[in-house]
Amino acid sequence: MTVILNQSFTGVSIGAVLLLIALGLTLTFGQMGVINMAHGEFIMAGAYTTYVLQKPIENAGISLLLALPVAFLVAGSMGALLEWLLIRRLYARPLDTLLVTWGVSLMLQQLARDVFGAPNVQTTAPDLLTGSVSVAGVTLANSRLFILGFALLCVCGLAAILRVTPLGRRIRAVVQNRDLAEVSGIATGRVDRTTFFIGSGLAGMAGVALTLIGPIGPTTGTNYIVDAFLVVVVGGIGRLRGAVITAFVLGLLQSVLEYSTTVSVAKVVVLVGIVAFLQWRPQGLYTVRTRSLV
Amino acid sequence: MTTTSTPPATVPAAGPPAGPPDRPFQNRFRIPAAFLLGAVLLVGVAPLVLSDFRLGLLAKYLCYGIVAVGVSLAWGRGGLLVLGQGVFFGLGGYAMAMHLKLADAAATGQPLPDFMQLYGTEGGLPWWWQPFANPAFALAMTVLLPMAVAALLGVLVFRRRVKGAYFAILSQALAAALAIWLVGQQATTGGTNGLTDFQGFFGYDLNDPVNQRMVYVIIAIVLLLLMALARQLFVSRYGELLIAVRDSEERVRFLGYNPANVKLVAYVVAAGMAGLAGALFVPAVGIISPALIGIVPSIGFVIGAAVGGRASLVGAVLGAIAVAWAQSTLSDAWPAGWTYLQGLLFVVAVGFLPGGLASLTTVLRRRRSTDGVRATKGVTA
Amino acid sequence: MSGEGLTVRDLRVTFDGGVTAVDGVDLDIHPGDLRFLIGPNGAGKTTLVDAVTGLVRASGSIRFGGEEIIGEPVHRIARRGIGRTFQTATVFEQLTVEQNLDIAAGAGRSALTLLRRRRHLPDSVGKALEITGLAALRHRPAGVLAHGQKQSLEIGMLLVQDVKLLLLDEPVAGMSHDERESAGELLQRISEDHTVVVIEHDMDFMRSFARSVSVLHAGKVLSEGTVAQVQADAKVQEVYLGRASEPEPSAAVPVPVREEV
Amino acid sequence: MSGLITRRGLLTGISALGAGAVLSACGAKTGSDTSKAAGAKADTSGDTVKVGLLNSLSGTMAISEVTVHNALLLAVKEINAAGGVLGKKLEPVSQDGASDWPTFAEKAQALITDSKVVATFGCWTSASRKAVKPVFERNKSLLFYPVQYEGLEQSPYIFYSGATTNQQIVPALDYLKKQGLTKLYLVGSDYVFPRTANKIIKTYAKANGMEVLGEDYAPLGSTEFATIVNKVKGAGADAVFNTLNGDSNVAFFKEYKSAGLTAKKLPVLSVSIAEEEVKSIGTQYLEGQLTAWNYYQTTPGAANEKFVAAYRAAYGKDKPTSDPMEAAYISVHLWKAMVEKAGSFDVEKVKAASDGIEFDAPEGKVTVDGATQHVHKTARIGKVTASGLIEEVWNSGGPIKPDPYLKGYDWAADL
Repeated sequence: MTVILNQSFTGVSIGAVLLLIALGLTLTFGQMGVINMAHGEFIMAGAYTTYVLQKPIENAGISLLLALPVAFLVAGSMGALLEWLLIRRLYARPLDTLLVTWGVSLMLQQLARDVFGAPNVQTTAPDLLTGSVSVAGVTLANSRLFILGFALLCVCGLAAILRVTPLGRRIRAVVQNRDLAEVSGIATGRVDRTTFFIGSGLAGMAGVALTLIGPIGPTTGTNYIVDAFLVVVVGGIGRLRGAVITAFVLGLLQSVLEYSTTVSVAKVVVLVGIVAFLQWRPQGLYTVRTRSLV
Repeated sequence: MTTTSTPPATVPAAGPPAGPPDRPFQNRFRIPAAFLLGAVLLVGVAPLVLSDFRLGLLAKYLCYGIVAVGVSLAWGRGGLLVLGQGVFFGLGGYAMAMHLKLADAAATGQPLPDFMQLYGTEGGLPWWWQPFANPAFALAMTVLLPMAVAALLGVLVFRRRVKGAYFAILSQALAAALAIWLVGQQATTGGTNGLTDFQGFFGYDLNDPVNQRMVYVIIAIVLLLLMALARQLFVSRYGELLIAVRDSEERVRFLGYNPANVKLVAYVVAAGMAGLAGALFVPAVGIISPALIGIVPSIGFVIGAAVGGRASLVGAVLGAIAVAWAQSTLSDAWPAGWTYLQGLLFVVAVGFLPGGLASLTTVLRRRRSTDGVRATKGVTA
Repeated sequence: MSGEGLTVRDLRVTFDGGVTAVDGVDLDIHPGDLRFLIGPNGAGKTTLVDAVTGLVRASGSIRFGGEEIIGEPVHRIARRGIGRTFQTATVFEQLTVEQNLDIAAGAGRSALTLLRRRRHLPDSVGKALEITGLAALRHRPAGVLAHGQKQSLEIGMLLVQDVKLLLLDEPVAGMSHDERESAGELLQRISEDHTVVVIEHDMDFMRSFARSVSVLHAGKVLSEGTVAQVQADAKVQEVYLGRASEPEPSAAVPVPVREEV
Repeated sequence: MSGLITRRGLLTGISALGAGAVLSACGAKTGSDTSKAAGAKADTSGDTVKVGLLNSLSGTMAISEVTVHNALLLAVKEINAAGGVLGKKLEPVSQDGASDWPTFAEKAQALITDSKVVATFGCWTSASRKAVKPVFERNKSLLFYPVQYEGLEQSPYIFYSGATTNQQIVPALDYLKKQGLTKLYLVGSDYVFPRTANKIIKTYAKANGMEVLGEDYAPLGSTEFATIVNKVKGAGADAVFNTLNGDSNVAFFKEYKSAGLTAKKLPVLSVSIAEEEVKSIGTQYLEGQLTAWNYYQTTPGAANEKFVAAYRAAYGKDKPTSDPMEAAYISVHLWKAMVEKAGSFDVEKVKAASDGIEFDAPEGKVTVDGATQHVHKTARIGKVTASGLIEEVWNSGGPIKPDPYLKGYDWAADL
């Protein structure tokens, strides 16, 4: 019983990590249709931000909390810059965007290697987050609880921005009908950049959270990028709800399979399962059927 | 080979002739002539002027060139971003490697390939290894296995009209899955080490440099044959149809074609080519491992074609060869710089010159041309 | 040959979110007819055509040449001889005019033919080049054609495709007066041996060339008959004078309302 | 010679064009004598001789391999300062294996054919060694491999200066058994070394009344260890035998601590964590945990003090020295001693001279075993201290004779 509960918690926490890294993509990939392979490097940028901030700020707790907004700004600015320099020229060619941003991701990785060195670096977690609490025999690692809470907070925040704020309405207007939005007086270029800024910023914050569970290195982002895309694809493009459900389902599935088989088998089964799932629902979990394809 | 991209002395003016010849007369001879020149360079001149070592490297680059032929067909013509070619390359490579390992074992009288004796399979040779002892079966599998997998995946994906981006991501996921699986099966696939240390190639000693040269010649000939095959597909009605599907799949459907089948053919052929390339890579380089299959190498197979010019057959092949050459030459002298250059090359080639370097001449020619009316909308892309 | 007739019964199309675009349409189009579908924006005209060609899922019955075709995949329906054009001309921009027509003519080709280079063109292509007046432009990439020429090419592609029923979605939108006249004549010529259905907003054009008219409103057929019959229908006048029972969806494109309708 | 080959090459080309005749035209058949065709032609004519350094300077393995590269360069510098080998200075030629196995094979060939090196030092992963092995064998050129590895190999053209299994894994198991820690849980990265090591561990356990309660592998580079740690925790083991590779250790030990596990409750014995890794994982996660090696930075002796000081002087005060670095460092010195004993750079003569070569290494005295081309080494178990260094808690009392196939151990008979 304890094992089941423990594993469920593990699954939920894997799901939280997946959700966190995929959240930014629900905006840039989901809403805008841009396949940004450099998304992983924004995660990496966020993680390195934490590392850099820990140098002058001794208190790990303060530096971690400070790292969240700073990483948001750093990664967000990188994203906005990328959008302005390259992506806006390529909206009509989504597949080419994939390849171009992959080139960018190569360069960013090398930049990280040159600046921070090839070896992975470590951050110190605040004491509060290195321990664990026990509830009914289940060990809940504080760092995992923090990530879970933070992921849910980010989801709510993003949902609120999209639903309530004028910015969110503009984003949705541009996504649904770019031309109409333009003639209605919305500066679509600026909305695109803002969307990208937020999406990339979320990746940066995910990077901060990831420092709590693993090392930071130039390839930190690459390790997560395909998983992140799969979450969005399975969830259904442009659907926040789909991404949330998918992340947790995949997390639980992964943890159950890992427990009963091996990590490698679990990964393979999940990937093959996703391919099969998309046969059944090619548009993902949640879909919007629209009027015409033309 | 560069002569193929040299513009003819006179560009026909506007108002093409109304008669049937839809290509300028001199093209008829230009292309076979260029092909012949390429064949002489690759098969005749290269072995004369290059050392064993350089020729071995060229053999490896030509394998990447073979993959690029398929990429040019599927991606350049068909618009299918094939980001999982590593899977097919690997399947072909492993099929060949399994046979060579079994043949080596048989030649030395061992019951099992060397790595299996070390890492241990309890029940002897696994059943799925056994048929690969037969050279004909193994050779056939190097092509048929990748094609079968591609056909299965293609039927599933194209019938369900999975969109381009999904297709690319799924291909990546599959490449990752295959690599992880192979790593996990150390006893039967060699794990991360892959399969290596081949002594013979269908009875010929691979340690003899003369035989290594022979492997090179085989690779060069296969590349030339496949280029000829791809060219035939390009100029055929099927080639036109493939472009039509790329540009507007829905429209093609309303004309009564099933675009899924059109795409499937290109995808499966490209997979077969990648498989063959993987199979030839094994004797030329002496190793096949999961590191050649995963996400990064799969993207790598596309880079060269993108830089050279995805829609131009010669451009894609030369691009693949050039990028592979640059990779091994520049990365030594300048490891960090090469990575930047590689990224930049990719950004510039794909982002700003979708026709690749092969389109440079066309772009320039068009600039110079007084016939301004003619297609400013990249006909070359 | 004078085309095949189309019989639609109780056709319904509902999108996600509960919007019913086509709400129980019955339609009888006889062989050789030149039928115009008119109606305000959002009336369901394009969706009706989408349903007939298999692009959207629908319930009800669509019979073509006596056979039920609802639920068939798009390319099967196309092979039965139903062709369509789109509001925005879709031709293969990177192929030449001739190649466009050749592809349209070749849906039934064997694999072997497909794998060979094109040596000569089918006769139908030459004929279509003449009818549509594109013969001089045959080697141009379709992407550089003028708008009206693209529309003509699309129609030409339907002709070589050997369709029996043509569904044309606003074929004369954006054309000059003269271009409309010649396009209308082209339609009449074609309708001599094909069944033609035209979605159109231009009432002048409709009055000049329609043989029969169906008026759609809010997913239903409001009125049907000859031009004169429809014009006299009080319900039609009510809809077109803006006293519709349902609000119009934000009307991005103004509906060309004529005073006498 | 080269003229002959090219003419044959041309023949090959022409006959190949005649399709079917390809295979019959030329080349030796498998099993026939190819000694005249192959063989490296190392260049020893000048005042200097070239030695190849083959390490990953880029890619995922660069982290570890760069330190080995540095140690190799240090040894070359020392030898040159002392007058070189047989009166010739060494000229190091570095090639980047880029953490990619086929690249290793290609670069090995380049070193031998293009640079005409007299010997090559390097490789880290088993996969890269397996990839270059045929290249060195085909060209009859020497490779010195400096990393502890999974054994079961004995190439005539490779010298192994790191530990084989009976010098690291087996003594570590002896130690655990002596401590009464008989119920083990095995955690490793998914590649050759952990899988082979764990196979040996399971066989050893069966024969020695120990018990293996579970076995888990994480893909290389994996950072998700919640499930594995859960399994470890629930298994009721006495100790964890950890063969995870460098980076995964960070995530593993963070998760380990989060789950409330400590060295006191459930000790972990690691075989891939050296001083460098301790620094990057963080002492708070590792304090009190065990490692098994043949050398620690703290190993006593004048030779080690000199090595540590020289390394720090060359690469920085805060740079730790580790077992693979030390093994790399001694490999160059051992080669020098072999060449001098043979009085020649000739590969076969060097091999013939190798048996019994001794060197006063930082880890203590080491001796080359000519039969296996491995080195006699002392096994050591260390404990991570609060200061981040590793302190020796046990050693094998003297050098252990290398036994890559574990032929001298009865329990290993059916391995």
